[in-house]
Amino acid sequence: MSASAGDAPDDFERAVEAAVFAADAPMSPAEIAAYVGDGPVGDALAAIAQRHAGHGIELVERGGRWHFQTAADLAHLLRRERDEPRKLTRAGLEVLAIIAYHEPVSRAEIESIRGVQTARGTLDVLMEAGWIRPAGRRDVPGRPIIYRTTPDFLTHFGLESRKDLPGIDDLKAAGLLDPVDDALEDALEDAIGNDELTRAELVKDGETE
Amino acid sequence: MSASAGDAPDDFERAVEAAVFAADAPMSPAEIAAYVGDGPVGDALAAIAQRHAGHGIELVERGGRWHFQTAADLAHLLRRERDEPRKLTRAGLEVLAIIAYHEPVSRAEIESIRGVQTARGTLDVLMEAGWIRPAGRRDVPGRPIIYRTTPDFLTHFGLESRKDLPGIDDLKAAGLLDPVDDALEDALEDAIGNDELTRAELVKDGETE
Amino acid sequence: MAQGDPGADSFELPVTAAAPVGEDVFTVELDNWEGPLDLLLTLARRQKVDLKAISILDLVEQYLGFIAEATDMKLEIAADYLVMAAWLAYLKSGLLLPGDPDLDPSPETLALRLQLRLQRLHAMREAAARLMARDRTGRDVFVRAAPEGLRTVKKRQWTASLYDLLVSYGRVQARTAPVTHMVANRQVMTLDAALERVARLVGATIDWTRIEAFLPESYAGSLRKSALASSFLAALELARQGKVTLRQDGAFAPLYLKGGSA
Repeated sequence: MSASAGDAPDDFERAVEAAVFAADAPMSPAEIAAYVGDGPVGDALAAIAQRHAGHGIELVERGGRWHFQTAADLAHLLRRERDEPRKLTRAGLEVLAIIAYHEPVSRAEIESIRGVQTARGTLDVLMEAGWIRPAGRRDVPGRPIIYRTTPDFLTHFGLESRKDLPGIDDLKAAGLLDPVDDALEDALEDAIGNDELTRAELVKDGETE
Repeated sequence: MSASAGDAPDDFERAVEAAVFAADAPMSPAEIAAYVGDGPVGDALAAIAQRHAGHGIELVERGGRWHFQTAADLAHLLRRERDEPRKLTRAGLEVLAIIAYHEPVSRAEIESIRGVQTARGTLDVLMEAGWIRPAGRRDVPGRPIIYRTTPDFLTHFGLESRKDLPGIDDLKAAGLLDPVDDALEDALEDAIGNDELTRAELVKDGETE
Repeated sequence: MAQGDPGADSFELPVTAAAPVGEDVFTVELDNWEGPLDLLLTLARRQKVDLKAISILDLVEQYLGFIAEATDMKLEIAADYLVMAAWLAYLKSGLLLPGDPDLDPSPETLALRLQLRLQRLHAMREAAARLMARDRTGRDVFVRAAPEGLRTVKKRQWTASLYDLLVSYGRVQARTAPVTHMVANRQVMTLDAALERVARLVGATIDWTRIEAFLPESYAGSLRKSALASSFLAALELARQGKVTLRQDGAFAPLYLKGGSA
């Protein structure tokens, strides 16, 4: 870590800053090193990020790749009506969320959550946006293709990694990312010997309305 | 001018920085103000330029418009050269050999030794490879450029000096002349009474690239 | 929109069948729902309780009512909505009638399963909404619109070996050096010698004799070929002079000589 911020900038740090700044896509430390040569790229990135922190431009990491962007709190000044980011249909939104929170996930698994067939176009739109990609096949009968999110997905939504997906820890803790069958088994075990209660709960006549 | 650089950045300055950064073309102070609202745009620009001075990114003014760019002295980083090995063509090898054995030598002399015309590109390739260089002009009518090999030529081919090049007799002893010799005689025998064919065969050699 | 439930409906949904306002206004738009589960979830959320505390029975009632009304309107209803309706009707009867302990899975299990599925779909829908509310690139945060860009330039690196170079020079030399044909020093039988020999021997022969018989016995290999060629020319010359007669029965057939003119 650079000892003294604000002093004479070191040449390697300058080079890293210039390379990331000039690039037209986020860059991994390895990609940066291909331009600036070997050196402590990670330290330089940390020092640069620290120097820019709190200013109008920020150096951020998204899925292991770094890029500069404007500070989020300035959105109101910069928002431009004309270039609205891609608007997704409700189906598109759900499928994207299901893939992001469950990845890797097959089409059948997506459909089991949504309870409806996924139109061919829905996955296409997400792939065209560069947010999901096919990631091999599941080793089960039929060998269905499975899908994952891409680094561009993390970049677009400002996530450092999938761990930053909003609420993912809570959803995991609540078992809401587990398959229904698993959850059903757990629930039935909990309810064993208390059949009446379960029944009562389920039949309860919406009086909370 | 902002009094204290490096302190808590002021919001107006942050906004100016973000606006200039995100713009797709250099912006005048008036255009910047259209985004960030009225305020001391000039002062903010000066403060931002000063803060970035000496780092990898620079805020520069060009004809009254401002934009960020990569520090000029780091421009070389934006291009990464990757070596792509290419084998010299047969014509290239022949011309190089003639220059090496006969230097300094003009293009007309090369052609008279090779017996075929030498494409312009062949000499260019050899110069690009750094193996030959123009070495003045021959003091004859037309004053043709004459060529020599370079020290890089010696290095690449592992020669101490041109004297290390084997002589014609050595080549013959090593069998480097004979196989070709036989092949040529066979060709001549086949083509006896058909001078045109022989001629065509000879010219085709090498320059067909 | 949402006249039947002013202000209370926090969902972005149009009027639903559950809130009929009058025959003219009442619309059922099944296209608004992405399948039965979606519709069920919407109905469940109208109960405004935690999905864990939802009354499945109530939900089933609503769904069946919705489908019944849509059917009354003679709307086309997708098959999967009807399949779900049938399944829910079965579930409803199972829940209301005294439990049949042999039924597997039990209606309670089926209901629980439906509840869990609704929870999951709901969770994903919430997650999507939170995802979309993040600081998104191009809407809330911006990258450089016109970066210089980084380029990889391929630099040609020419290679050649010394061997290639020397072979090439040899090739050039061989091709362009004046072609001097060096005839190796080898033994031949001259025409004069052949003339003398054939003339001498043919005088002594009366019968047709093959030309090979006139060659010196000791000659072999290329010398023999040379002798044959010379002797042939000598025979032609002697025939011209009338001293020898030649006979050949066909092309490439043996050549016979006999002394004297024909």
